[in-house]
Amino acid sequence: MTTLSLSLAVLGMPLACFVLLALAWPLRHAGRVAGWLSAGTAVASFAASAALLARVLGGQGPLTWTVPWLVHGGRTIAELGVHVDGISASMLAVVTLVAASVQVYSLGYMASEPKPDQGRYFAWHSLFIVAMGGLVLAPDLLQLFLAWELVGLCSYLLIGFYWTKPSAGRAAVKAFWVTKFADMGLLLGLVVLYGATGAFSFEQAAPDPVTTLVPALLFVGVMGKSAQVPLHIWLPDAMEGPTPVSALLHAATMVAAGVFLVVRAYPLFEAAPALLTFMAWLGAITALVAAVTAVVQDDIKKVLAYSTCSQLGYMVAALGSGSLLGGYFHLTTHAFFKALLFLGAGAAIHAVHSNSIHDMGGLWTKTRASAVLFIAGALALAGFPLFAGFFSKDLALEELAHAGHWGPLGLLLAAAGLTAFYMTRVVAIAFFGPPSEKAAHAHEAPATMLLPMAVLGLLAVGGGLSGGTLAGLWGQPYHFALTPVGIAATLVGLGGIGLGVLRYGTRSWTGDLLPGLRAFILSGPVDRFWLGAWRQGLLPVARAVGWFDRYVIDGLINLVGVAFLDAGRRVRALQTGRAQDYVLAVLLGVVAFVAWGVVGGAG
Amino acid sequence: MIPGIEALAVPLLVLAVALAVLVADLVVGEAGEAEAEHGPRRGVGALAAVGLLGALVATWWLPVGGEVLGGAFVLDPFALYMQRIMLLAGALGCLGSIDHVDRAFPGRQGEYFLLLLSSLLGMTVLAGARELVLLVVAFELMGIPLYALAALQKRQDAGVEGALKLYLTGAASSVVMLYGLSFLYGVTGTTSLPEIARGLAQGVDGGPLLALGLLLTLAGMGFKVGAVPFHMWVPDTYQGAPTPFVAFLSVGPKAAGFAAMVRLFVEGFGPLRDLWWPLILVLSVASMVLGSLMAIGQDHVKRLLAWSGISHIGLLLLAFGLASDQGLGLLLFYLAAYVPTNMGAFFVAQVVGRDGDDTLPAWQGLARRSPALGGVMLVFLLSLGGIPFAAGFWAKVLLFWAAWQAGMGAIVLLGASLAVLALFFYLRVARAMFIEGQGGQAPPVGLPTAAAILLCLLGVVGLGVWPRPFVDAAIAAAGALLGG
Amino acid sequence: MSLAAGPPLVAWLLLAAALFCVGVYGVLTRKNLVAILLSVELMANAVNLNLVALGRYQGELLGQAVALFGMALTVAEVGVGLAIVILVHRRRQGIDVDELSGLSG
Amino acid sequence: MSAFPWLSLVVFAPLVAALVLLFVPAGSRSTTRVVAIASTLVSLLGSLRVALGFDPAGGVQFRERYPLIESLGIALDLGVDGWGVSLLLLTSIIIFAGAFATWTLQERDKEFYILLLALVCGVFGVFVSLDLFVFFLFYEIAVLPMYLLIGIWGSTKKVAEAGPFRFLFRLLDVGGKEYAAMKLTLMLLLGSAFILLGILGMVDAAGGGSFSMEALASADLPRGLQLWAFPALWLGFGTLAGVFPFHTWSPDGHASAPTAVSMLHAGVLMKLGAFGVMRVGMVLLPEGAAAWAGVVGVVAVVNVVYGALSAMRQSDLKYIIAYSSVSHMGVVMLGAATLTVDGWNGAVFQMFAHGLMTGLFFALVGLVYERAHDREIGNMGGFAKAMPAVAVFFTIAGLSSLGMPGLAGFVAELLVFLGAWGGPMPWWALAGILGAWITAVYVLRAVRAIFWGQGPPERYTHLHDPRGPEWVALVVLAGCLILFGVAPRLILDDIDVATGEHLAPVTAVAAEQVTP
Repeated sequence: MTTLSLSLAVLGMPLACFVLLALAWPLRHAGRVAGWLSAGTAVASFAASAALLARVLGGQGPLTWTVPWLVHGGRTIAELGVHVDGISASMLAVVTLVAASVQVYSLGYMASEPKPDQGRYFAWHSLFIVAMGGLVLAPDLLQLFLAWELVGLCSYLLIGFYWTKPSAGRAAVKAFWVTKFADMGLLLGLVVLYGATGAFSFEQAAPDPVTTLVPALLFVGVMGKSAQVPLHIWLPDAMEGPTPVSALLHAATMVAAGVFLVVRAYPLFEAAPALLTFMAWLGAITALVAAVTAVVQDDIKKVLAYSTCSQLGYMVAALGSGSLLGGYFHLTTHAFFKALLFLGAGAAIHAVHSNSIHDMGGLWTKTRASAVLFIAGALALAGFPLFAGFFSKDLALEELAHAGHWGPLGLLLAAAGLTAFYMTRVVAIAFFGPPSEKAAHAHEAPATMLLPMAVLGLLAVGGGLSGGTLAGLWGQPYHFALTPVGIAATLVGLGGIGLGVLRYGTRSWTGDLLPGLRAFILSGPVDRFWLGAWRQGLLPVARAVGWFDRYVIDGLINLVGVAFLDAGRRVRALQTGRAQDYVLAVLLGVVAFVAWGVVGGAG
Repeated sequence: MIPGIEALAVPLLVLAVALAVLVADLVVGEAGEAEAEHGPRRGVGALAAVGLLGALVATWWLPVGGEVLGGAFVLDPFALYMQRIMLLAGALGCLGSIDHVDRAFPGRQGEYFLLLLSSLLGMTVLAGARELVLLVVAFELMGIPLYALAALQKRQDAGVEGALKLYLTGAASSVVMLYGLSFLYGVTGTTSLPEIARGLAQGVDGGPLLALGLLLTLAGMGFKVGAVPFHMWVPDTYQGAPTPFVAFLSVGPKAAGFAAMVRLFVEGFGPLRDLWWPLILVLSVASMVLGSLMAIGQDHVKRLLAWSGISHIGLLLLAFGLASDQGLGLLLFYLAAYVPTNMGAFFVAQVVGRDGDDTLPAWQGLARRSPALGGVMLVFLLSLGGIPFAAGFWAKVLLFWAAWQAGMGAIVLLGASLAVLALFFYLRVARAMFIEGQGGQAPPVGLPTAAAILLCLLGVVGLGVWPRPFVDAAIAAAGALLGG
Repeated sequence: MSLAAGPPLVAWLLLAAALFCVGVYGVLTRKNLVAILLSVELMANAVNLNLVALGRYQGELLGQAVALFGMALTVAEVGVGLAIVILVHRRRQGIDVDELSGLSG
Repeated sequence: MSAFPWLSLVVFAPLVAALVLLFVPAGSRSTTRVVAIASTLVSLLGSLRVALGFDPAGGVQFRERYPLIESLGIALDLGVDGWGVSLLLLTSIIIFAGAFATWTLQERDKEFYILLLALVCGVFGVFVSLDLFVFFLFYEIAVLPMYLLIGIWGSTKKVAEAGPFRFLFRLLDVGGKEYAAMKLTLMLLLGSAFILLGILGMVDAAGGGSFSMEALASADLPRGLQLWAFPALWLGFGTLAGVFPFHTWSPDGHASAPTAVSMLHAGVLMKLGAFGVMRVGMVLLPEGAAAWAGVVGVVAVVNVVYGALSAMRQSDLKYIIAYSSVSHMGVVMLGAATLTVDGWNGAVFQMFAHGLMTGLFFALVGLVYERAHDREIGNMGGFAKAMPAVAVFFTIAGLSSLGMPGLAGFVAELLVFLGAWGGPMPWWALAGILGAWITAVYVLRAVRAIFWGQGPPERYTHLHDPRGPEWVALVVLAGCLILFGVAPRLILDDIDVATGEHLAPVTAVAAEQVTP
């Protein structure tokens, strides 16, 4: 098979599966069969992309294949196709690996759902692989945008999977609105880019005077999709979706699309140094704010969601420091361990039928395997030495230091400590806390769930070793070396873990850090800000406009109509009915005629 | 044998039909009373209708261009065209009257049709009259029978009142016109229109008296066509008079009036165009505006059609005011489109209002009671409103086109806007027929009435789908008049 | 021209106009239908006077001939008018013009 | 010339069917439907034949010419370019689907189909006419049947009396179907009066000998005329295209109209207006277009945002969709106002895409309304349980309207935005994009309110998915949305060629204005 057909196969198999499930409703309604089909194609997809990655590792040069899509005066202005190089091949492998794991996991996790719903679930998962694959393989920004929107659609559909639940409906719509709001920037960025260059290429920087404008607009889209403050508000709500969905879309892959965009379109961003600095700061702020928020959550998925925000902040900050590899490396490892964490959380939720970590107390004894895997993920996230997150976080921080962004670096270090602290909190309460009633009857997850977790667990532990390979794919040098920054980060992480153990594990310390802060965070200040903008801004404006249209504009039009009716009514008084008036009218007409004759004759 | 008598062929044919009707009525009148049968009585009307239709067909074999009575009467293409329209109106009028006359005025069919035919005789003479005295006589020959016909429903207050109003305004207008004509004669010293035209062309200055005469005459003409402010009799008379007669009244005298106006003002006093032309436009605008506004709130369908007719007169006057061969041609075409449209509408109104109720509630649910009648009426309404594929569309739009080319953009704008207003009241009728009301018994339609309605429909649709021969013929007729 | 024998043309025309106006006044103000018809007749006769005067001014008989036509026509017209008045009388038992204002608007 | 008259077939097949239906007995439901659907099928196949046989090299094709009134230069002159071919196709798809969507109509179905088919004849005629007089003739035919269609088969909606003009409400019976029908008809016909003025002015200025568009295009009309005739045509056609503030017929009209009529009206008739502005106004009056483009664009932006905001405020399902049409037609006009290749391509494509989308929307709204007898989305909820397919199709339509890639609406909006940035005022693009976001807000809100959540409430006992022929409408429309969203070049290439032809004079004028 050629490289091209391999890459097309990666997209084509899940697409075929989606179309089949969408159209053949008996198959979809069969539930499990649909699941196996979908998971099978996902695994096949992964196999294909692994083969693709192997080829690229083997020295295969970049490959671009496109078909024209839009024309302008007979000239093609947009193309669809695939672009295979080190970045896309590696990202594609990550995406398909996580996707395949999650789908296999879902076979177990979703087994108790009604059959048609299972079919629907897997159909959308297949669609997601197509969309995400299209995004990764995009040869230009336009296809990236198209796929970007499609993954947004999948996100909307999957968050709203339990559509009879009002909260799920709200969360789905919210996610769509917020990301679409940000996408306005992305779309406008594309438009401006096209206006300046006549194409959608991400290879070359936008010319003056839009050099900074274009990447800035693109970055607005990134902020939405990758949940940067203050547009992160949709991500915690998105946890309304089934947990595997959270693992795949809202932790590992889709939310990382923003980071991927910056990586892909880096020539554009590179030309705007001010924007890069902004990204470094914003990423760092996001990382810290989200980490702080994660500390006070009791819902295990919410903790992980804020953690995702926080880690995305790391990536963005790393990109802002000018280090593509820093951001991208962390993206990769994060994909593995965060997916693992979610799947582990899913296993726990599956066991106790509750999201609250307090309901999970004592699961360590009931579900040992899951617990071990979850803890491995948590350690990776906390940046425990030699776990995957350790290496990638270290690289990101090193690069920030290298670029001289000391402010963001400080924030990120603080966030690193908090990360370790809140993960310790979760582990301590959920697995080692006092046994809860709900956990009493917990059972270990089935093999379909454990196997994917094990795969991801391996990567979460050992994924940090892939740094060199990744760098090689990009043709960049990478050598791990522990610098003072790395040591500081490690110490902060260990400190966080230690503090967590003291606070929640041994309970030898029961104080409260900043007591007022907890209430403030739980009140959701950013959410309230947007809610206020919605309730006091957009809705009243819409109401006013609607009212204005119905009662003023339309009223004016009606007034014209009534004016004629009224004129018709009034003028009817002229027709008196008296015969002599009729004759009078004739004679007045005559007089008027003669008067005209006199005037006209004079003139 | 008078030389050139064939020029008078159409009036003579009408006269022959009238005489035949007279004789037939004498015969039938006796037989009818004895046998108390409707058939023979209806035969009188049928004879009139068939006779007029025959005359109409016969006009295609007439030699065009003849003169008679020393040039007082001419059969030029214009006269022939107008005579055809009049014959058509007369034939349709007779055909559509048969049922109604038989039902409403049993035994008086001779009276009715004779009066109608003599009025028609006056009209056909008018079409070719190029002499003032002949003009006056023909006018009165046309007008006086109309008074009588309008008063035919003498057992109804509305009938008598409408007739009286028609009569009073008519008599006053006639006198005013005569007064004006007396000045025309007095100043020019001749009653021959071509001679007047020649004199004017040679630079004879008529002075103020001539202008006075012309304007008085114009006022008199205004009554015949029913232009504002000489229009006030129109709705009342339409309401009171027998409906099939109104169908005839709403088109025949108007055609004749325009024929006379063309003869008098274009052929005779064309050189004084600057004097009368602005007044025509004023009449036109006034008629369009007032007619449309008055029609808005009308619940009486005959009155509604009356006011809408007045606004149509405004458009016809606009065409007349153009006084170009295209403008006149379109005036002729407009008349051709207007005759079947308006008559058809009145014929349907007659069927619907046969119990004496002509208000909109009587029309409710017509489309359910009788889909055919409802559909046909809709076509007539759309034609009146100028919607394709109906004759009125071409008439309206082509007229606007000609007016635009003559530089009257503002009036076109006004007319086009008023056409929208007009659609409002036409659609009110459509609404009553199609949207409101319930089903029920279809109103009975006699065979002659059905035939008349069908002919009108054919005319409206035919002109709407294939207007070309009619447009070309109308423009040719007008061109011959102006060129000659 | 042979107008020297009498008053000038203008005088005749003015007389006719005055007569016409009297007729108009009558038509507009009389309430009795017969009186209104008479007033119409007055207007018609003003026209005839006008015709004759102008005919004489032109020095030919055509004017008088036309006046004769006019008279005949007026007679016919008034005849029909009277018939209508009779109808009115039958329906209303009166001939007041104001009673006939049932149709309006 | 000697070739088969495909365009005549497409245009007049519905009219012939309408005439045939006149003579079909009133009670025979199946015969009525067979005749109606057969004629729309003939038109659809004819359109497909035209579209497939269309030479991508461009120019006017499938020309037919029959003189009507030679002395006045009026001819039945038919032909299509790339624009016409796509809109012809759109119309035939919509009417084909529409004929199926009203399958269940019970009352006076024969009259319904007669009027509907007559209307369609007019729509087809406008898209293929090359003679302005005939263009106008078909235009009027397309407008008028609407009165009865809404008046007879429409539905009435109570509107709360409020605002500065509250005293008018009872006088006019605001919200009633007769009110809506009359307002629609009169406003559109008033628009056509302005169109007539513009046309007459143009033809007169060109010498008055011919109404042929080709003759006018080469006539070099004087600037003074262009400066007034363009706004006349813009307002006239714009009324039908829903241009602010003359759009107010549209929400009431569409909300009151029966399903197939809404489909056809929002789906196709509004495009007639936009097509007129572009094909007659801009192409034949390049100087006027260049001078007025700024105004047209600003008003279009108002349309987009204002329409979307108004839609947000509505709680009546039909009104939501109706206002969304106002907003989306703003996108068309926005694209037109840019006077750029992308903008015009996008505008025509948006006509096509919005036609399919809104056709699908109204078909679905009709289905929902027929089963629920309710249009208040506040009363609904959980309908997806009882009518999952309707929910899916509704979501597809909604996604297309908010510009989801993969559906036709996205292509159109993208092109328009691309053009807008290169147009007279770049910020239009931002406003257009904002409109798309507000669309996402109200569309998804509606989807959630109707289909998601607990429910459905107990009183809705007759909810069920489409049955039999109703499927045809939904599948055809949704399929086309996806097909043309994935492969826009199926028609975009033809549109693009025609745009190139039509835009050349406009850009030439614009260049002239810049150089001195």
